[in-house]
Amino acid sequence: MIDHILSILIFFPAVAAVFGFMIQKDSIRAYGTAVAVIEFALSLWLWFAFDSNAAGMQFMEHIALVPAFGINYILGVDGISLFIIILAAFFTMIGIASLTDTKNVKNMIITLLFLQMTMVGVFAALDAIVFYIFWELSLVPMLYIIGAWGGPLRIYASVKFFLYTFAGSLVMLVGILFMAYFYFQATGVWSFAILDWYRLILPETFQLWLFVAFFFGFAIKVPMFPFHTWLPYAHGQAPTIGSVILAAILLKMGTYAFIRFSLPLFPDASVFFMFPIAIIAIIMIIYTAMVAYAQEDVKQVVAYSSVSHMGVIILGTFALNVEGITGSIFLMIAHGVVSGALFLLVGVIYDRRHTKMMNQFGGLASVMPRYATIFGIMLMASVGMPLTINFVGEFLSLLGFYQQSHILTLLAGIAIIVGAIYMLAAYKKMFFGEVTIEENRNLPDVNKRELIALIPLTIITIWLGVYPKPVLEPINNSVESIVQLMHDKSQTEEAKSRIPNLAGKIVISKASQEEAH
Amino acid sequence: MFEAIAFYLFSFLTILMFFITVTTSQALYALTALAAGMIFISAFFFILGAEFLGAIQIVVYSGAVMALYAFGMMFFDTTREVKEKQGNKYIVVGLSTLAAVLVVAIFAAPIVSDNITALYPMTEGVGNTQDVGMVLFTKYLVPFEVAAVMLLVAMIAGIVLAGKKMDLSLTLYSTAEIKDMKKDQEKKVLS
Amino acid sequence: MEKYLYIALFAPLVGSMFAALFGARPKTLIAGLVPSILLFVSLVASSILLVHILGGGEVVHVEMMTWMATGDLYIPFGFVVDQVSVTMMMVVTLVSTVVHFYAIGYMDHDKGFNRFFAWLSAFVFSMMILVMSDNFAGLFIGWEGVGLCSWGLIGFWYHKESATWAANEAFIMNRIADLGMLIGIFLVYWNTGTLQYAEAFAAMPALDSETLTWIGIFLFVGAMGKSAQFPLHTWLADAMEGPTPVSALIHAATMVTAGVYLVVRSNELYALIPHIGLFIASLGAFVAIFAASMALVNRDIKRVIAYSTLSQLGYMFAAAGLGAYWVALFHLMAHAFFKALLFLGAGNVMHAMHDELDPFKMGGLGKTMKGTMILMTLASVALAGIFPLAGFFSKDLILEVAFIDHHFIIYGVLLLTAGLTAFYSFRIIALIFHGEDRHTALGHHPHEAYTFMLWVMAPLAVLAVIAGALKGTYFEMVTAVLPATEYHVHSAAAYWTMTIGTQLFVLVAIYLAYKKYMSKDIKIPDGTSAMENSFGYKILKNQYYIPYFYEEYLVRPYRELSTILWKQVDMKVVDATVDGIAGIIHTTGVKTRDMQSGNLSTMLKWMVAGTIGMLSLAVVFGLAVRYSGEIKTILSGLGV
Amino acid sequence: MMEIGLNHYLVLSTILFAIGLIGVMRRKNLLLLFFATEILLNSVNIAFAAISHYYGDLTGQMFAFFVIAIAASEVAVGLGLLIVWHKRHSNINLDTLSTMKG
Amino acid sequence: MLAPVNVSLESLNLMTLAPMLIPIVGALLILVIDIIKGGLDKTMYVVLSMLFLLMDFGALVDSAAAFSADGTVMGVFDVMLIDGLAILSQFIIVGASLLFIPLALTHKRFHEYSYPEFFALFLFMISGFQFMVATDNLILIFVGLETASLALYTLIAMHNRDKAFEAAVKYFTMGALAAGFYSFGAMVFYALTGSIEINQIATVLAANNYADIGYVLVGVVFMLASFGFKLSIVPFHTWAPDVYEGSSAAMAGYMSIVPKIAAFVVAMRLFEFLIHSGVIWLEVVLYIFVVITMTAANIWALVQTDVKRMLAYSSISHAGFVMAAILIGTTQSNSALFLYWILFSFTNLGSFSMLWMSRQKHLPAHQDSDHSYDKFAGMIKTAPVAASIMGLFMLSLAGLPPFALFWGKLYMISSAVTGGYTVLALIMALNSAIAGYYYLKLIVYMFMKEPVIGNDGHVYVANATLALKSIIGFAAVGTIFAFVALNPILEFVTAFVYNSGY
Repeated sequence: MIDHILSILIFFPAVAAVFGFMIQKDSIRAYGTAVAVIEFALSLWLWFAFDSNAAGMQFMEHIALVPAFGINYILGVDGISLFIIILAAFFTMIGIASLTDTKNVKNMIITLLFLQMTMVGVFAALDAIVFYIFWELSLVPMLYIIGAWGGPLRIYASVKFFLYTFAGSLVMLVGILFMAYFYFQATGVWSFAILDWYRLILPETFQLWLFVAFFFGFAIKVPMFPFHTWLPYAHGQAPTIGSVILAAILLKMGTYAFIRFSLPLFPDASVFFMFPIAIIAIIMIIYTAMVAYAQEDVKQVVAYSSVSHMGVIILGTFALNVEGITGSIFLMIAHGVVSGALFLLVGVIYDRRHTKMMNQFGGLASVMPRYATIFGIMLMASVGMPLTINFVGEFLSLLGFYQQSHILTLLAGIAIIVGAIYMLAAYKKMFFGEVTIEENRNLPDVNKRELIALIPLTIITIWLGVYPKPVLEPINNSVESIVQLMHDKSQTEEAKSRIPNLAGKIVISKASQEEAH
Repeated sequence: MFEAIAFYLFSFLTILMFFITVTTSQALYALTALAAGMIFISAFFFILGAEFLGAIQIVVYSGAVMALYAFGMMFFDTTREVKEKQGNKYIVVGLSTLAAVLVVAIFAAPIVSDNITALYPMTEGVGNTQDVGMVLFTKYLVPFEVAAVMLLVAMIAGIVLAGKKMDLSLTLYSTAEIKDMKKDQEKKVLS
Repeated sequence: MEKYLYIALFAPLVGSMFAALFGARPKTLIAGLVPSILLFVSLVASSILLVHILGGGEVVHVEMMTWMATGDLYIPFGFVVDQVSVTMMMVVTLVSTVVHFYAIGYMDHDKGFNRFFAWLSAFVFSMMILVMSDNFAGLFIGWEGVGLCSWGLIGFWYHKESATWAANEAFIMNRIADLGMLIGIFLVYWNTGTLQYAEAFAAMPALDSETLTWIGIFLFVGAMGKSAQFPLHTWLADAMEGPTPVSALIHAATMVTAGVYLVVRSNELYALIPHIGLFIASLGAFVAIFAASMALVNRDIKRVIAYSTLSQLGYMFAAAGLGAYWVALFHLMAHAFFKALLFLGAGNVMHAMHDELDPFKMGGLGKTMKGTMILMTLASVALAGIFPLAGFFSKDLILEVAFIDHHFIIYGVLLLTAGLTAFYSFRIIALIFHGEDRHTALGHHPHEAYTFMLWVMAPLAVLAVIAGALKGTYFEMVTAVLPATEYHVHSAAAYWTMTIGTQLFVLVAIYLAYKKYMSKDIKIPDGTSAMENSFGYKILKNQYYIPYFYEEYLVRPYRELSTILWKQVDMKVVDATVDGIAGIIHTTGVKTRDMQSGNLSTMLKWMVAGTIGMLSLAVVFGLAVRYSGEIKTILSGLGV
Repeated sequence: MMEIGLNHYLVLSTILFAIGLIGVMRRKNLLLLFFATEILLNSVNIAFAAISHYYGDLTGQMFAFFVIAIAASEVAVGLGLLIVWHKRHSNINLDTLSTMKG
Repeated sequence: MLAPVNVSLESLNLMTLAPMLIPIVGALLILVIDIIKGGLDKTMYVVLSMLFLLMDFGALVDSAAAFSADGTVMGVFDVMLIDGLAILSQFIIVGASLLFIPLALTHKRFHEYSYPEFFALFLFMISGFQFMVATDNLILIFVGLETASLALYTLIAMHNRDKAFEAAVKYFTMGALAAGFYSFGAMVFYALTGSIEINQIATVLAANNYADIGYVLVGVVFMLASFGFKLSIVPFHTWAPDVYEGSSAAMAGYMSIVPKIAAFVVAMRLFEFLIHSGVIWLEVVLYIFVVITMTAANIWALVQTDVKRMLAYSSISHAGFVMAAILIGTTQSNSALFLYWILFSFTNLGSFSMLWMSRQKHLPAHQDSDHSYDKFAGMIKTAPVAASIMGLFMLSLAGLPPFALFWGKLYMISSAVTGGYTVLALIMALNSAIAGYYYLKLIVYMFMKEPVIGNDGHVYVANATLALKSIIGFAAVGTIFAFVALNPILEFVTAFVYNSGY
């Protein structure tokens, strides 16, 4: 059983969802919760069984799918994917558990379970095509969730979300096919297995093109700066649960894919594009932070803020050293937890007032103190207060990239300022001041069902902020192996110098110091 | 010499006839012109020593096809003048002349006819008809049979479309109506 | 010893959490008492440690657990109690204990009582982390922690717009500095490969001076933020929106001195880069006089005290910058005592006057509030640096330092500042306690604060008096880790002239203050008097127009730019492009669908047209092939 | 010029084909339009016959033969369709069959 | 005097005719039965034709075995050419027909099915297509093509509505023009090479290495025109939307698959050798056609308001997509063509059957066409299962993994990549993105809009019978679990295509 734990993790929710059609409407919620809890338990079991000291893939599964064309069903986890899988299971669980009363809740829960299948699948897949399948498939449930339960603009938002990402990933598909073709040319056999591809060393020019092709797919998913406009719509229109999962898990697919594909497959290209991408990331950080500051809708603030944070993640990823990449992966989890929580919190107030406009609130701190407290904690986590989960990630990411460029890191560091600005401004607008609007006078404070979701998140936020070791360690091991792989594969001098060689411990590249001052 | 004269004469006539066919506004003229053109074409066949083809041409076209068309004309009573509001003439004329010019421009050039081997050469001293028959029933047996099928299809199609109460829609009738429709059919059969 | 360390560290946290449990409830005394008592426990523990250290015991250094470890980076939760940190611990725990007990009385009627203590103890905890950590990361935790707590406490009365605004301002300004600090930390890590003080400083001499300079600068930027040095000083004055105990604890005694602590802590670094040290000193001197000047005219007790705090911080930086780290630390300690005392006194006054802050609307309070008057006067004397109170020993020492290092400009500035300090301190003393009664007219009926509040202030008063006497032992202690540079003017004559001169100067200033502000005809200024309209006064009153400048040229542009970026750029450019592409495709469809007119004739025409199109292509191509040779020659003729 | 070669016939058939095209494009009356299609096929037949004559190869005649057959059957089906249409609309002008468009 | 012909029956190997003869026999049988005893119910004829189709299928299996044993077979005076392409395409033709014919068993009564002739013509048509693909003799291709087309026109017309007739007439007229083009093209090739057998033509042309390229091009042009019509390549596509709309949904689905695969095979036979022998012109023109057809059809499909019409345009676009295979002309691409078409037939037949199942006899007031989008608004609420299945087909058509058509697209694009047509590959990918929009539009209507008042969802299954349901179910299962069968199909196809030298 433990050998097929990943398959079980992937397909258990799907099967459960199919059976879900038979369940009677009123009991579907309980059913969904039960399934999600089991799934989460399984994921915890996976963590328990996971050997944190091993760097490589674990629980590998291999089933021939289309051997004639080198497509196989290959699964496996390493430290990088492990926690995102757990996070996915976790969020689905609390998402369903804390699901507020929605119209035809049955479809919603079934959809969520399908969505979970795709999410786990993406992070567990080790075959490019299987990865692509889940990657694309994940769009459909989200499309439905946004489109069917969303706000007034829901259809526009959902279609935009779908087509935008779909177009991007089709370009990526071409890239995948090219990669497979190069592998075919090199070895004479078709293979889409990522681990096989890792062994392939491409000339730099090929790398550049393929990098770009993959980049489109990933960048739109992340979303990176010029391609980010679908996100505010999707978040703004989506129901709470939708935004939560979108922000917590779906966005992470992009950044995860960068680490899984772009870096190890195209080390030279990664180095070549490091600075352009870093600059894009910085634009994301500052620009979106400013846009977030200008928002009037609190949900949009959170939405843009997550773009801003994704910028930091990207930056950490392209630090191309252990600290940075580990940090970025940790930040993925952190941002998942925090932004997920923030969206839940926005949902809480939305359920009460059916508006998300900040000027409709004010002085809530006195009306809903518990709510204000939890919001405050999450807010502080989101601005990267030490001893909260976010700080570890941001610190490591920035620290990592500092080795590559001082100036850019300095600019990126502005994140901690602008982040504080928009978050505090939003908090001030919502919670501080006198209660001006009558409806707000006696709003009920957070109820049990909401606490079910919020308390665990708060606990995680603090716990992993104080003691990130259990998560950081497995990530670190896997990342080290990837960085080493990149170093060995890289050909250009530039790359060799930028990507640390862990065999002989890290040497500070003098070059990067020169251009700092 | 004679051949040349014949060629030019008949081509002139054919072109003329067909031109009338496509231009005249009198359906009757068109029909007649078409028939005439067909016959002139058969003349070409005779010139080219394809008597069998020529015969077929006259029989099928000037006989069967023309008869059909004539019948059709009567049916649609398009005998009187047909008014066709024309779209942009220039497109029509332009396109077709262009086509002619282009193809002619190419066809004016002689064909390099090396490597061309007559697969089914005409045998000397044998009537064209026999010759054709020979090839037709060996090499082209299958196409011939298929052509037969095709004609059958055409026949059935014609019958179905023109004959069998296509004017009333069984789709929209109720089952009852169809029933008594069947009944009085049987009556007809009995009486 | 370690258990004492842990007690000292975590007692406040426990207290904070305990109070937090009652967070949402209405006032419960227990929620105030328990944290205060726990703080006292922490104080005791710290003193035990102090004794231990004083007794020449070895430095207590514990490593609780790993925090972050990845790649080569290894950051533990490590705590060290050495001579420096123990001093800070003493200051922190002592002052905060006092403040806590005081606050039980002060916050008596506030409905946020419990919340207040939760925040306050949390602050103490972070401050302890800050001072006790044995690495930069830990320091940063505390650094941010105190920032957070000060945010919560400044904005404690969150229904007040000004308060929340001040809170955010403080937080954000600190954030700006923290970025610098963060960068400094990165630099330290990538150059020394560790963040532990010991290893890092050990590795630093090996580095090239340029790198060190950058490290020094960035770390100091961090310090500037916390210690509200120019140009990041504006938040401190605004921070006075918070409850007075908060001002006493955070914005006088402890948090704002964190910057000084940092510089002192990294003395080994700054010792390697004297030019930066000099810069720090000059900045400190500048801030000293700069703040003092603003304090001269301000009509808000707390703000006056705040500015004086600022200027005292200037002194400390001057000292630290000049390499007299122990002096800086000493002044830090002494200042903590009397400044806290001063603030708490001001708190009493505020209570009495129902949060009236304009001294001009008071006067003659001495009759009703004798205790407070005595305490505040003591504090002011100490602040002014009159022998034999604490201020004399610490502050004049700094003057000497400047003098002896031949930085006469700095010396002059600081000397002048000393006079100003005396003047404005006694200006408010005079205005509040002496002279005409101007408040009954305004319908105030002042009353003395609870006696226990006065009693808890007593220890501070005592220390403010006797702190100077501890100088010797203190010197013995800290010089174990800090450079032990004795400062003695070469000739006794010079020394005496200097000291006495200073004293006289200060006394004159005090006299002037009294003379001016005890006179019978003090009116509540209404903006008519000549002085108020004088240019200099305006400038000082408006704090050199710096807040105005920030508002006009930083905050507002940022806000407007953000709106533009959202409304114009993001919506109208980036998003519009995406939709535009889709739109183009769609409109093409709408435009071209007429091709399908549904008319058979058109369809046939299309078919023929297509064929013709191909034919013409074919002809072109065919000709091209047939006459390829000629074409080539023509092209070559054309020189293509 | 007086010597009639294959090209003459090809050109002739092309011209006839072009005439056919004109008819196909300008005729609005379906019956007359079908005439034009007949012209197309016939023009090709001439060419086939000519080629087979000049190559001394019977295949061309075969092709022509089948083309005639096809033409005939097309006429049958076409007229059938026309009749049905005419029964319903009592005209065979192709401008009337444009209910579907876009 | 002519020498008497004597040929041994073995040399004729008449078995090559078996697959084509079976449907003919069936058709004749049906006609005879009708003459003997009229007024029999349609079910009998449906089952009968299914039986014959099954026999046909069996015969195909047999010849497939023969092929894999000893390669390509020529038969009956070398007119018949049974190679891999022929067998594969016949498999598709017969298979699709097998899926199609049960659709006659609707719950409502429709005009055409009350004629036995319908089934007879249907079988004739199939045999016509089979002849068309199973030879390289232009005459037989022509005759087969016409047989099939004439039958097809009639079948469309027999739906017996104004639109049906209009469609039939349009189709017929353009077909006649296309026939003219075809014969002209054939004539040119004959004039060039004195032969009308494609391989012969190829050899001769190669022998005098394309001396008079002009002639060749003219021939190619006219051939392209006529097959462009059959394959609905822009701008010869104009018939497609109207004919699809006019004819019954089932027939439309059928037309989108069977005639095209037949035409594809012929096009493959005819154009591949030209491309390989370096007629750059053809390559360029095909490139243009492929791109234009894909893109333009997609763009037009965007703006449709009727689902069936949208599907018509979409299948035009798919045809263009597949046309790329002929342009690329590698073994991989050709096998990709067949793979794609097999998968496509599943999905497309499925989606058209869904429309067919929801066909009303009378248009409600709020509907302006048979299958306008808003007819499907809120379908998920009223008929969830049907909506899900329809959505499934749409996603598959959009090329969303892991549904059937994704694999086709995958393999096709991959073949473009390996064939060195990078830009083309990108264009294909992006076109799938555009296509996503209109497939999504239907999903949006079905899943995200509120149903029209008084729509109880019965309308979507009004026509449903066990037969239709099972067909749809079959298609759905095929669409979802395509990846299971993918490997065998791929190997089979590749082997056949490769062994027949393409």
